[in-house]
Amino acid sequence: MNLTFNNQLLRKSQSLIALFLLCLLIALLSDKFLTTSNLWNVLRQISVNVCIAVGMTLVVLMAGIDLSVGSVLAFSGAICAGLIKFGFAFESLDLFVGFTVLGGILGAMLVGLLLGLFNGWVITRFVVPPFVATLAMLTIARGLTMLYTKGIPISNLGPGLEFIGSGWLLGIPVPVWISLIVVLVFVFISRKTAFGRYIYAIGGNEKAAFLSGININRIKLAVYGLAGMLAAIGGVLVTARLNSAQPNAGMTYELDAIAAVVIGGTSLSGGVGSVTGTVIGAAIIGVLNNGLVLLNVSPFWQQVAKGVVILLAVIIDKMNRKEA
Amino acid sequence: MNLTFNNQLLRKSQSLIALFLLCLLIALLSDKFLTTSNLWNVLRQISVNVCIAVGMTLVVLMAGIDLSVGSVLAFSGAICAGLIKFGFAFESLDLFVGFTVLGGILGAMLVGLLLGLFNGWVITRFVVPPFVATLAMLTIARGLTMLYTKGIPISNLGPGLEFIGSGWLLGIPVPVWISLIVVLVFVFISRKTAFGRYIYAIGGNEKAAFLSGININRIKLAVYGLAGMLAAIGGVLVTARLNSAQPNAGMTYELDAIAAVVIGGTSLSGGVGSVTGTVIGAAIIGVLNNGLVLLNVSPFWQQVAKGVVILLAVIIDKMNRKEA
Amino acid sequence: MLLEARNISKSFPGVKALDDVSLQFYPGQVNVILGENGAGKSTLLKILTGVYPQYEGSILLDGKVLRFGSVREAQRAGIAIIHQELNLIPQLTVSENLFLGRELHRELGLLDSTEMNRQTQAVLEKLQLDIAPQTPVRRLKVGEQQLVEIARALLTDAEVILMDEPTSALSDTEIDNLHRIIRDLKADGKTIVYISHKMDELFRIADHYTVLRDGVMVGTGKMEDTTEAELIRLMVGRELKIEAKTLVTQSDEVVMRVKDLDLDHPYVRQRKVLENISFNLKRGEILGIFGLMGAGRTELLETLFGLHPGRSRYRLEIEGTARQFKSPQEAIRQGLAFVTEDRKAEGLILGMDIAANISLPTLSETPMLQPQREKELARSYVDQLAIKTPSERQLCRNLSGGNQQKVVLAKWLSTRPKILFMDEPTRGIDIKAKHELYELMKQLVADGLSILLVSSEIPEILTLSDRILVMAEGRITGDFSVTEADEDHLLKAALPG
Amino acid sequence: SEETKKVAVVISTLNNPWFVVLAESAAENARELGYEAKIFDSQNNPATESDNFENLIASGFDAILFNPTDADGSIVNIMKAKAAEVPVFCMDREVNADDAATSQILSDNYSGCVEIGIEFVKALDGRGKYVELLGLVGDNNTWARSGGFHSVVDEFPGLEMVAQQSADFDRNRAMEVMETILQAQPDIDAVFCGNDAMAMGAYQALQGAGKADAVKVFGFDGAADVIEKIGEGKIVATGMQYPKVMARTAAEYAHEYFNGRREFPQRVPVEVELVDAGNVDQYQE
Ligand SMILES: Nc1ncnc2c1ncn2[C@@H]1O[C@H](COP(=O)(O)OP(=O)(O)OP(=O)(O)O)[C@@H](O)[C@H]1O
Ligand SMILES: Nc1ncnc2c1ncn2[C@@H]1O[C@H](COP(=O)(O)OP(=O)(O)OP(=O)(O)O)[C@@H](O)[C@H]1O
Ligand SMILES: O[C@@H]1[C@H](O)[C@@H](O)CO[C@@H]1O
Ligand SMILES: [Mg+2]
Ligand SMILES: [Mg+2]
Repeated sequence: MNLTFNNQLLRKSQSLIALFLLCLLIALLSDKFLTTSNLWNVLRQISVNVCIAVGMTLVVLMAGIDLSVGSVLAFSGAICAGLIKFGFAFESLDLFVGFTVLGGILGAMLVGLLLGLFNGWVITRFVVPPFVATLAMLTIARGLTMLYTKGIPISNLGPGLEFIGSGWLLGIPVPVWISLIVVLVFVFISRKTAFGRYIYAIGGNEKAAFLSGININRIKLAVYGLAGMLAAIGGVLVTARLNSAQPNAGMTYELDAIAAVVIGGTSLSGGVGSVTGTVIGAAIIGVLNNGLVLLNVSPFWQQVAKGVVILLAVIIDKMNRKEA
Repeated sequence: MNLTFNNQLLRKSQSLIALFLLCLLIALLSDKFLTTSNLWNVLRQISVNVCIAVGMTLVVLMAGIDLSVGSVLAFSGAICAGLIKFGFAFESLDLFVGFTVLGGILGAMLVGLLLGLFNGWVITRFVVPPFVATLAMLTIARGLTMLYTKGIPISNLGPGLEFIGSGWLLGIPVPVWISLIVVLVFVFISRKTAFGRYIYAIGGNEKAAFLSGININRIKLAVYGLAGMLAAIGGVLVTARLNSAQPNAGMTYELDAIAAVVIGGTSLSGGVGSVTGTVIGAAIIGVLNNGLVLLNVSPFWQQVAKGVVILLAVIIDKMNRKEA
Repeated sequence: MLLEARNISKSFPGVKALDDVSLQFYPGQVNVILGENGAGKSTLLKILTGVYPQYEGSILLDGKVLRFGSVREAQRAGIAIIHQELNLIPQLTVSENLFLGRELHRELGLLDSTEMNRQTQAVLEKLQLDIAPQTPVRRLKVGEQQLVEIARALLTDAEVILMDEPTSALSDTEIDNLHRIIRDLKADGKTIVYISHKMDELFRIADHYTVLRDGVMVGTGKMEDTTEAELIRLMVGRELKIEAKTLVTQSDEVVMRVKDLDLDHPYVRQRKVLENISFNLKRGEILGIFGLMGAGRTELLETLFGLHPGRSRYRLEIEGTARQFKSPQEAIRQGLAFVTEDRKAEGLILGMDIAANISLPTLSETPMLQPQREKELARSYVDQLAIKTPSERQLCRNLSGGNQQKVVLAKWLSTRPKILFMDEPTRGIDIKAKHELYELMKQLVADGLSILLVSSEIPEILTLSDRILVMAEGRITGDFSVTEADEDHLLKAALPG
Repeated sequence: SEETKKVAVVISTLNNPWFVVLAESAAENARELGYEAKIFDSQNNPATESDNFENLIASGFDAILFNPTDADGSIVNIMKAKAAEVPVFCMDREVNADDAATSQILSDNYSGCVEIGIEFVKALDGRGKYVELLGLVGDNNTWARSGGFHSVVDEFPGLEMVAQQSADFDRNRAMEVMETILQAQPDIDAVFCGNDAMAMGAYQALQGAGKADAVKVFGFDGAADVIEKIGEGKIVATGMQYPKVMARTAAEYAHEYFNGRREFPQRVPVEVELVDAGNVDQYQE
């Protein structure tokens, strides 16, 4: 009992230490960092990455990867905006369906789920490596977004959606609520349910898991589907924040999500890691982005700094863990 | 003897069949495809990806990955241009060194090598997963490029470099010569030398390779260094072709290179694959890009089509291999 | 050359694997190291071959102190090792594996494949292993791979050859073969260090023994001056009594009926891996399946467990109802369980703890995890099977081989199976754990479980089985009741052709 | 010849709505003039642009309406077309060569931003703190615009640039970066943005922080939503570019080229017009 428990605690506390050090450093250099409004700002800005990265965590725990999340985000965001603004017309049937904001959001989530399930289907049915299957989806979903939007943003989506992007509820920004709920739900799923255990088992040893009677394909399908759905929630958040769906939304977001997962201590070879670790990873990236701008670091240096900090975070983490 | 030989032949012939079918399809739909000038076009256009993808093949054979090649390409390309145009000034020593075209090229290759070695050092010394280490380098090298160029292209590099990008030699475009030499050298290295054998061995079973007395770290270092150097050759080609170094050159080239490697039959989990397979993979992507343009497919549909064809190529490959 | 270890100590976090061990390995002799799982045998060998460059104490070769900083340095000093775990590159060919790390070259640094293939062929012939040098290792079965490992050590011309359980995956014919080669090496004056849990072979081959217990050397001497019972006492710390199986009269109720089972070859069309297999398994019976390496025994169990639905055809009845399994999940639902051959690759999730591994097949009963129930379940098996561990939350990776095997067994027992498949269940397990396992199996069948036991160890098959099937080349070639079976009969039936 | 002529529209990127409009209207104009038209996306990459040129020359296009990725890097590509006797008409962005393209119909980013700079100084009365949001740092329009703006504004020591950050021409990035800048610099007086997408993002951030009235926003492009905001008095000014005019001119030139005209002015500047509260009604549809 003690050993694993301590280990998990330790593992998490490593990333927490990195986060703490980063915060300390920035706070020493800028007195604007530790203000309430800036901290809400950081939390709101990481909410999209948190949603995507939680899905990515499940995928990576299973020793998979999902490169398509950024494009899926863009497509679902566009669908959300399109449904709310234009509804859905079956021209042949001469039927028109209007959508409420909630309808648009659910529609987007459904689309994300379907694209994710398609990833899962290709991966399980044709044994295509996840890297390739989702790389193809990265291109396909981006193309679909361009086709659906004709390359032009869909804007002015009304106050309902705007509230989701920019509103506050009980003193907390709505996007933060949403990402919080996502985190709680998936912490629960990953730690307390058989489904969660299966994800770890598949990542730990797929063959042994299969021989133990786990329906590997079904779990994989579900996980890629969920990753797509979470990307879609990210898409809704981005669209709601701008009150406009941008066709090029979400570009390279997969890299930020994977970085959050890895910095948070989840192993890319599967079986080891946690959703809470990923949240810390996303926070590290968010704080870093925030700090670089607060300190007005030149955009040229920012990229170098970002790369170096990611490296350092992972190396510190590794070294501490080895000693422990 | 026969078993392996046939297998390798088979493996390669799968991708060759996919390439052939694709060519046939395009040739049936467009009579411009099979013209001499168009085929030279295709070969010249894939030459950069071939160089990068050959390096990527070595890395992937070793069960690694290198996401930084696009940025390394940009940085080395900029260095090449900068050296040729401005030389190198040690201000403190009041020393100025001018560079010939060859000097610039060698300088760029050295820079690519060093960045690649840095990747390898981080991966071996700190046991950072290659995905993360090279993701950090992707950001860092892009930042360095921006810093070096100040975000502005370096242009008008003279006829010498231009010849490398656009000249012909013995009836063959110079970039094609260069990629051909790269391919021959690395086919040779991967098949005929102990170093090549060790790359496969590490990808097949790293622990076993270690226990056989192979100096894993040295091989990894060398391979990441070579991958960086090959990216630099790609950078020289891109710069020479445009007679201008672009700060945002090479963006997302890593994805094209990985796609070529995988379509060419190299397994992302290492140990299986070949440089020649990658060349075929690069050709498939090049022909596809060329064909989509010749066939008048709209740019948005092109993205969808590209994703679908990559999926199909990998799936066909998988299915044939299973039956065989 | 005389290889000597002086005052060697080695610690891993939380474990003192070796504690001030001093011993000598003599040239021209087979020096065995005995000890329970986790006693420190492999650790010692790894120190001697440069795998662990950090240790206390010193190594002497012919009186000269050496310190190996890497595997390569030990190789250069003339020390070769066959590791306990298979260490081959599956994608490379036999020849490529044999020469890995010490390739032969032609001019210009080119690999000399022709010469390497020639030498490979020669050493394979010496081992009477009928495979082409260019066969990829992944195509070989475990036993053949172990022979390739042996071939690799033979090829080096080393003066000292360390063999860590080289016979764990070999059947008797191959073991005899290996022993013949070892005798040749001995005659050449080479120093052989040998580890095995198979007591009978030790008395056939060894000259000198050393016993380790919990990292401490507890005894050493000449084989001719000792007895099996004495060695066991040294290893285990007490006497072990081997009980012969008391024949229980079982019911005649057939729990599993297999008829006309065929399995196609995965690559070669028209070829069959298994053909025309029919047999019955009764309640409370242990049905042994004997065969030489590659006879198809593993594949038979796999097919019945739903692993090859695409290429198999059979009629199967479980307790009188016709069944076809398309996945292990379906097989498990009908009361089957499968202790697989390779516990690390197929049996366990090494990065998970004992409790999580045990509960894995039964989790689907409820969507929510029940940590308390899971813990109690694990606790009960840790007690019942005497799994040596500080806690049921210990990661399986940190357990010794025997204890890992017990966790696999516990996992399957927790599904309350009617029929248990066991494929080489005692491979690499020390003698004490083995006997505990035997006792357990007897108790389980007494409670009404039926067991299909695949084993390459004739004594094991003979002690445990009520009835024995023999397989050769994918067919059943013999069917004996335990009273009529003996070593000769079994071997004769197992020979192909 | 009798066959319908084929016109290629090679566009620097379709990843930005402004260019989508430019490309679509160029293609539409060409079609209205009776030609076949196809759009090629260079993905902001002169090397991809090279591929596009080679491929379209090989497949027999007769003219190119061209929006280059780079002033220098694109010259080689035009020269290839020239060698194949395919006329090239540049739109919006120029190339640094007078003997390459048949004609260049250009939006003068630098001068446009000089105008904005003048308006900026006026609006702030020559003193105050401001923020600049740059476009993609590797893009030449980014620097042309920044350069034009600073050529004026830097003459006024009372104007202090307290932050200069890139937001990649992207609305979402601009909003996030602006949100963060406002934490560090709560009392700024103005923001200059390298395009209108960023101006919208910055405006949204200011609005969210309740500072939309206190901070003056300047953009560039003349995008519809920014024009609307200028009409409402919420954004101060933008530089109106005329993508549709440039597209039409380029298409018409190609048409005339096919009909035999060979003499074209090398540079046809399409002026960037300053839009502010004073003249915004002329631009609202
Ligand atoms: N890399 C390691 N990290 C931590 N503990 C280890 C490691 N390797 C071995 N041990 C521990 O050291 C002890 C000795 O292990 P070793 O492998 O030498 O046993 P062995 O005698 O070879 O057993 P077996 O018969 O099961 O092969 C065991 O308690 C084992 O758990
Ligand atoms: N990877 C493979 N490639 C080709 N043939 C195979 C492969 N695996 C198994 N076979 C075929 O299946 C037959 C049975 O192999 P299997 O491993 O089931 O034998 P076994 O009796 O269980 O032997 P072991 O004691 O080694 O487990 C072999 O003779 C071989 O022809
Ligand atoms: O003005 C346009 C766009 O607004 C832009 O985003 C970049 O460059 C252009 O020329
Ligand atoms: Mg051992
Ligand atoms: Mg077997």
